[in-house]
Amino acid sequence: MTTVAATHDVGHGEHAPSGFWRKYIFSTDHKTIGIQFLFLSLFFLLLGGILAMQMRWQLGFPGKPMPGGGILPESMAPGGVILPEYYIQLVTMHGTFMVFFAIMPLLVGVFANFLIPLKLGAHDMAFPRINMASFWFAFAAGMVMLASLFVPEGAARAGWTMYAPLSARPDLSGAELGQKLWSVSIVLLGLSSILGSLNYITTIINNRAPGMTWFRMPLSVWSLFITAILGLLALPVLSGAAIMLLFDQTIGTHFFDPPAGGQPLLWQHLFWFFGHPEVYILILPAMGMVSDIIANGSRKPIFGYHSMVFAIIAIAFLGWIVWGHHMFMSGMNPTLGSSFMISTMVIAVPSAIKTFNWMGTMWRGNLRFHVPMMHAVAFVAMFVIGGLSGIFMAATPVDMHIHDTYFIVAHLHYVLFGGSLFALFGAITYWYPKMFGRMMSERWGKIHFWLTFVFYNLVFFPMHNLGMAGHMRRIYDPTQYDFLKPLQPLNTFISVCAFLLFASQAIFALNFIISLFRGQKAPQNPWLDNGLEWTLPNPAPHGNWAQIPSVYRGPYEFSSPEVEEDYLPQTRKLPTDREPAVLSSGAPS
Amino acid sequence: MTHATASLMRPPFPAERGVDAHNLKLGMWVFLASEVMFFTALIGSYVILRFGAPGEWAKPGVVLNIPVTAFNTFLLICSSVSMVKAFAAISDGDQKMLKVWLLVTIIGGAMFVGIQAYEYTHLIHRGFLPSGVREGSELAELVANGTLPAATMGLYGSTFYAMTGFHGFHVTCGVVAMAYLYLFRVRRGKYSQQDYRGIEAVGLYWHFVDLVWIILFTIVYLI
Amino acid sequence: MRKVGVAGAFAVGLMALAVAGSGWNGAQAGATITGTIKFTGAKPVMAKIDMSDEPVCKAKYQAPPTKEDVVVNGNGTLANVFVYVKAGLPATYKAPAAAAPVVLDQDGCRYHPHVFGLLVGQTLSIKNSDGIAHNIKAKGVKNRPFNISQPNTMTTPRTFTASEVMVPLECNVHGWMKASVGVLPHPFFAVSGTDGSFKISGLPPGTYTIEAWHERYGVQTATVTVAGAQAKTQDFTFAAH
Amino acid sequence: MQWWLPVQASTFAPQIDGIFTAILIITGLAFVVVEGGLIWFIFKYRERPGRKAFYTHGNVKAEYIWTAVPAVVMVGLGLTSNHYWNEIKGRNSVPPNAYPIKVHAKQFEWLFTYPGPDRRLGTDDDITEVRNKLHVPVGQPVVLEEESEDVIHSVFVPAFRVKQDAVPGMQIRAWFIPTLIGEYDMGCAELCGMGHYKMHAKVTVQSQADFDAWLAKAAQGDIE
Repeated sequence: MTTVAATHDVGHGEHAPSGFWRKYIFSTDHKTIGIQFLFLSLFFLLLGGILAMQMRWQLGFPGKPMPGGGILPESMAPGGVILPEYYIQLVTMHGTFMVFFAIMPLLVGVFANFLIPLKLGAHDMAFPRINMASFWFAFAAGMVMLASLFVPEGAARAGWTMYAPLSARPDLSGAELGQKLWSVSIVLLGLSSILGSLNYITTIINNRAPGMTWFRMPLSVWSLFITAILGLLALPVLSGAAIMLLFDQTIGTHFFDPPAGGQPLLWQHLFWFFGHPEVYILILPAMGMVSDIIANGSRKPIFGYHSMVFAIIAIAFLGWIVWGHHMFMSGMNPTLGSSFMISTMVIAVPSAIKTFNWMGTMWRGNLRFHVPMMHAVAFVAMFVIGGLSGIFMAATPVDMHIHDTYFIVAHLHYVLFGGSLFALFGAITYWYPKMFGRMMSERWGKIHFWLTFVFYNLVFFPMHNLGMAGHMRRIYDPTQYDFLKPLQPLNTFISVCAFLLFASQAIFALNFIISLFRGQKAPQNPWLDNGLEWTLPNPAPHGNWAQIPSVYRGPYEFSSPEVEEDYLPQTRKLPTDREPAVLSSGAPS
Repeated sequence: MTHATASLMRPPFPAERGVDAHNLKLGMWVFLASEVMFFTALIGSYVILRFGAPGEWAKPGVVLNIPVTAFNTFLLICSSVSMVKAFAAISDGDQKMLKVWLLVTIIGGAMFVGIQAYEYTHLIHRGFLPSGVREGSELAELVANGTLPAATMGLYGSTFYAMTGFHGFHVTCGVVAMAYLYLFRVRRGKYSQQDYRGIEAVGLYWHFVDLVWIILFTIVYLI
Repeated sequence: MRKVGVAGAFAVGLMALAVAGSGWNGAQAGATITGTIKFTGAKPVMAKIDMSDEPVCKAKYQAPPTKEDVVVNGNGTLANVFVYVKAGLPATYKAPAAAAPVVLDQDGCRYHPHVFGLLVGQTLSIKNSDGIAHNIKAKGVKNRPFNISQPNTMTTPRTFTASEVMVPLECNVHGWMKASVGVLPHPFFAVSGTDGSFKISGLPPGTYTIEAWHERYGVQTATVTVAGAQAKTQDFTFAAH
Repeated sequence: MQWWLPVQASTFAPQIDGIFTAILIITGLAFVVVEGGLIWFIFKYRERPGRKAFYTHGNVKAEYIWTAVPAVVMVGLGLTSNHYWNEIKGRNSVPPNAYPIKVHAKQFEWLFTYPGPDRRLGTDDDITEVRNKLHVPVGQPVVLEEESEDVIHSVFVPAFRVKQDAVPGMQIRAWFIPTLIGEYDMGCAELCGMGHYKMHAKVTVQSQADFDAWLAKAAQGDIE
C-alpha cells in the first residue's frame, strides 16, 4: 500500500518509483540505498574474511602449500605456497577491505541510511539524489579496490595505513598500479562518505518529526549524528592525503620523498589525524545501536541517557586530539608523545561511563535474550576487553614494547570484531524484519552466536600473549626468529580456530539468505519496541509516513508505570500528553 | 494536498525546530565544513613541508608571476561581489537583474580559471613542474646560478600545483554549477522571491572558494 | 587462380632465401672476433663477505667468500667483462628465436653467472638453489623494473622486453649479491672468462663497433671490420683506479 | 610455550614490566567487576513472567563515581608513565657517556657501524657495515644512531623492550643499558616490504673484555 507523502518538503510529492531500475538500482529511497549498502559491504566482509584465512594459513603453517592455493597465480603463490609479497598484499587488503569497505559502510552506510529517517519520523533523507550518489561513489571505490587485486603486479602492499615512502615508491614496494588504484579508490570512498555525512547531518538537524526534540532522539541516532560529524571532518583529510600520495605515485611530486625534502612523518600525521576519528566512526554507531537493543532487551529505560549522550560527544571531541598515540615510536618529538598520552588516558573515561551505563541498564531489568540482545551483551563484554587492552598502549613506556606487535592486533580485533561486528550481527537481526518483512531464524541465530563467540575468543585472546612475547606484526614467517619458535604452536592453534570461526559464519550467511524467502512473516512490532520505525508496516513503504507522526516522549519508556504493557511507543498519545508545538510557517499541516 | 504558497525559504515543515535555514543552505554549510578540512590538509602539509624544508624556500616573485595573479585575485573578488548583487536581486524578486549579475559572476569565474590555466602553461613552459624544475629549462639556469634554492624546488612545485590545482578545480566546479543553474533554472524563471534556495547555496560556495583563494594567494605567492 | 599459386610459390621461395641469408645462423659460417681483456695496475683487494648470518650459504665455502666487483685472473687478465657488438649490424638483420632459457643460479648466496647476456624475449629462469629467502630486484630503465622474492628452493621465469646494457640485478636481503645482465636484440656478445678471453662468432661481414663493459672500470669501444669467415683479434686493456 | 613477557635483559625491562603488571592488575580488576557483573545480571535479572523491570532513568551519584574513579586512575597511570617516558625517550635522556653505534637500516638488512677505539663515530677508525650483528658491552649505556636508506624500518629488541623507528631523512637516537650477558633477537617492527620478516639481526651482550676482543677481530675484517 503506497501512500503519497503529502507535505511540501522538497521532492517528496512524487509517486513511489515503479520500474525495476528506479526501484532497486538507481533508487533515491533511503531504505533501498541502505539495503544496497548492506549487500555491498557483506560481500566485502566475506572477501576480507577470505584474505584473512589465507594469512592465517601462512602464519599457522609457514611455507606449506595452501589447500585450494592452486587457483592463485604463479607470481603470488607458486604451487599454492604463499610468497612474501603476496602475504603483505593479504595484510594490506584484509585491513583495507574490512575497515573501509565492510565495517564502515555496514555501520554508517547501512544503518545511518536505513534508520535515521525511520527513527526521526522523516519521509526520506534531506537530499535523496546526493544520497544515491554517495552509494554509487562507494560502489565505484569498491570496484576499483577489488580490481586492484587482479592487476598484473598485484595489489597495494604497505599495510592498510599505507605508510610512505614504501607506498609512494613502486621500486621499493614492487607494486605500481596496485598502489595507485588504492589511492584512487580511497579518494572516491572519501567523497562518498562526505556526501553521506552531510546528508545525515542535515536530516537529523532539520527533519525531525514534531516532538522529537534533541533529547528524545534514540542513542543510535545520536551516535550516527556524531559519527556523521566525525566522518564529515575526517574523510576530507584522508582524501587530501591520498591525493598527495597519488601525486607522489604518478606525477613525481615529493610530498613524502625524503631525498627531495618530503617528510614520511607528514603522511603518518595526516593519516592518523583521520585515523583516530575513523576508529570512532567504526565504534560509535555500534555503541548507539547496542544501547537501543540493550534497553529493549532489558525492558528498561537506558541508564543515564544524558550522560550517554555527553559520553558520545566527549569521545568524538577527544577523538581529534589523540592521534599521536599511533606514533609514539615513529620518531615524533617525545614531548608530543607525553601530551598525546594524557589525552589518550582521558578518552578511556567516556568509554568507561558507557560501559557502566549499559550495565546499569541491565541492572534490575527483565532481561529477554533474543539474538540481538545476546550480541549486544557480547558486544559490551568484548568491548570492555578491547577498551582495557587499549590502556596498555596508552602508557607510553609499555607501548615501546607492544607497539606494532600482535598485542595491537588483539586490541583492534577486540574492538572491531568483538565490538562492531557483534553489534552488527545484532543490529542486522534486529532490523531485518523492517528491511525485508521476515524474521531471521532464532534457533540458527543462537547457534551462530555461540560458535562465533567461542571461536572468536579462542582466536584473538591468545594474540595478547603473542604480542607480550614481542611477536611483530605483518611477519610472513615467524619461524625465522629464535624467540618466536616456541610460540609457533600458538600461531597454529590460532589459525585452526580462525578457520572454524570463518566456517561458522556460513550459518549467519545461510540464515540471512534463506530467511529472505522462507523466514517467518514479521509481525508489526516483533521486538515490542518504542521506536517510530515500528509504527510502519514491514517492509516500510516509499516515503515512510503519509502524515508525519508526532512524538510525545523519549525512546526508552519501557516498563513505564503509566501503562500496563512493558513498552510505551514514542508516538502513542496518552491523555496526559500535550500536542508538540509545531513550527508555524503559514502552511497548512 | 497542493504545494503550499508559503515561502520555501524556511526549514522543512512540519518538523521539530532545528536550524533556521532551509535544507539546501544547511547542507551547503555542512559541505563547506568538509571543504575547510580538505584545504586544511593541503595547506597544513604546505606549512609543515615549508618549515621543515632542507633549504631556504624560493623567494616570492622569482618563479610565480605576482602582478597577473594579483589581477586574477581582484577578478575573483569582483565575481564574489557580483554574486552578492545577484543574490540581492533575486531576494527582491528581480529575475532580470539576477540573470545579469549571475552571468557576470560566471564570466568572472571562467576568466579566473582561464588566467590560471594560462599561468600554468606559461610556468610549465619555463620549466616549473610538479616534480620540480625541468633540466635545461629557463628555471634550471636560475637554480644553477643560485637565485633559486635547488634543495627545495621539488617541494615548491609539488605544493604549488597541489593547492592551486585543487583550488582551480573547485572554481571550475563552481562555474559549471552556476552555468547549469543559469541555463536550466534562472532562464526558465524557476527562481522567485519565494524560492531562490539554489542561488543562496551556490553563493555560499562561491564566497568560500573566493576566501580560500585569498588565503592561498597570500601564503603561496606573497610570502 | 593458377597465376596466384605461382606468385605465391615464388614469394615463399624468396622469403626462405632472405631468412636463410640474413639469419646467418650457425657458429661455423661468418666471421669471428676474439681477444683478451688485459689488466694493468695494482690488483684491488676485494672485501670479505660476512655470511655467518646464513649458515646454509656459509657452509658452501672453504675460504671466506669475497666480493666479485673486480675479478683479476692469475694471468693478469680481467674476468666478467661484457663484450658485445654495439653497432654495425645490417638493418635487415633478424635475430634467430632464442632457444634454451638462460639460468641465473643463486647458489651460496651469490649469483652465478655474475655478468651475462641474453636476447630480448629470451626466458631468464632465476633459480634459488640455496633454499633460503632471496629477492631479485631488476632495476631496468628501458625494461620495466621488477622485484620478486623466492622464500625457498624454486625457479621463477622472467623475460626482458627491451634491449638494455646493462640491467643491474640485486638481492636486498643480502646486500652484497649483485649481477648484471645485458639484454640485446642479437646474439653477438660474450663475457670474458677465467683466462680473460672472449669470442664472438657467426658475424655477417661488415664494420662493427665492439664495446667492452666492466662493472667498475667503465666501457671501452673499438671498431673492427670483418669479411667472410675471417677471424680478427681485438684486445682491450683496463687500468686499475 | 611462553605466556609472559620475554627475558629482562636491559634496565628498561623491569621498569616497563612493572608498569605493565600494574596496568594488568587495574584492568584485571575492572575486567572481573564488569564481566562478573554482566554474568550475575544475566542470571539474576533474566525475564520471569509477571515481573516488570525497575523503572529508572539513571542515578547521577553513580555516574559521578564511575566517571571520577576511572579518571583518577587514568591520570595516575598517565603521570607514572610520563615519568618513565621522559627517562627513556625524553629530549635529553641519552646519557652523555653512551657508547654510540650507527644503525643503517635498509631494505631487508641492518648494517651496524662501530666507533672503534676512539669511541667516536665518523672517525676513520670506525668498523663499518657489520651486517645483522649488534654487539654491546654489558652494564654500559649504548645509544643507537638510527638512519634509514629507503623506507621506514623499526629497531625492535624484545629482550631490551627497546623499539624505535628509523625514518629515511631523519637521524633518531634510541638508548638502553644491557644488563644480562647473552644472545637475543632483533627484528624490524615496521612493515618495510616483502623482506620485512627477514630483517633478523643477532644482538650479543658481552663482557667488556669479550666485546673489545670481538671488536679488534672485526676491525681486521674477519667477523664471526
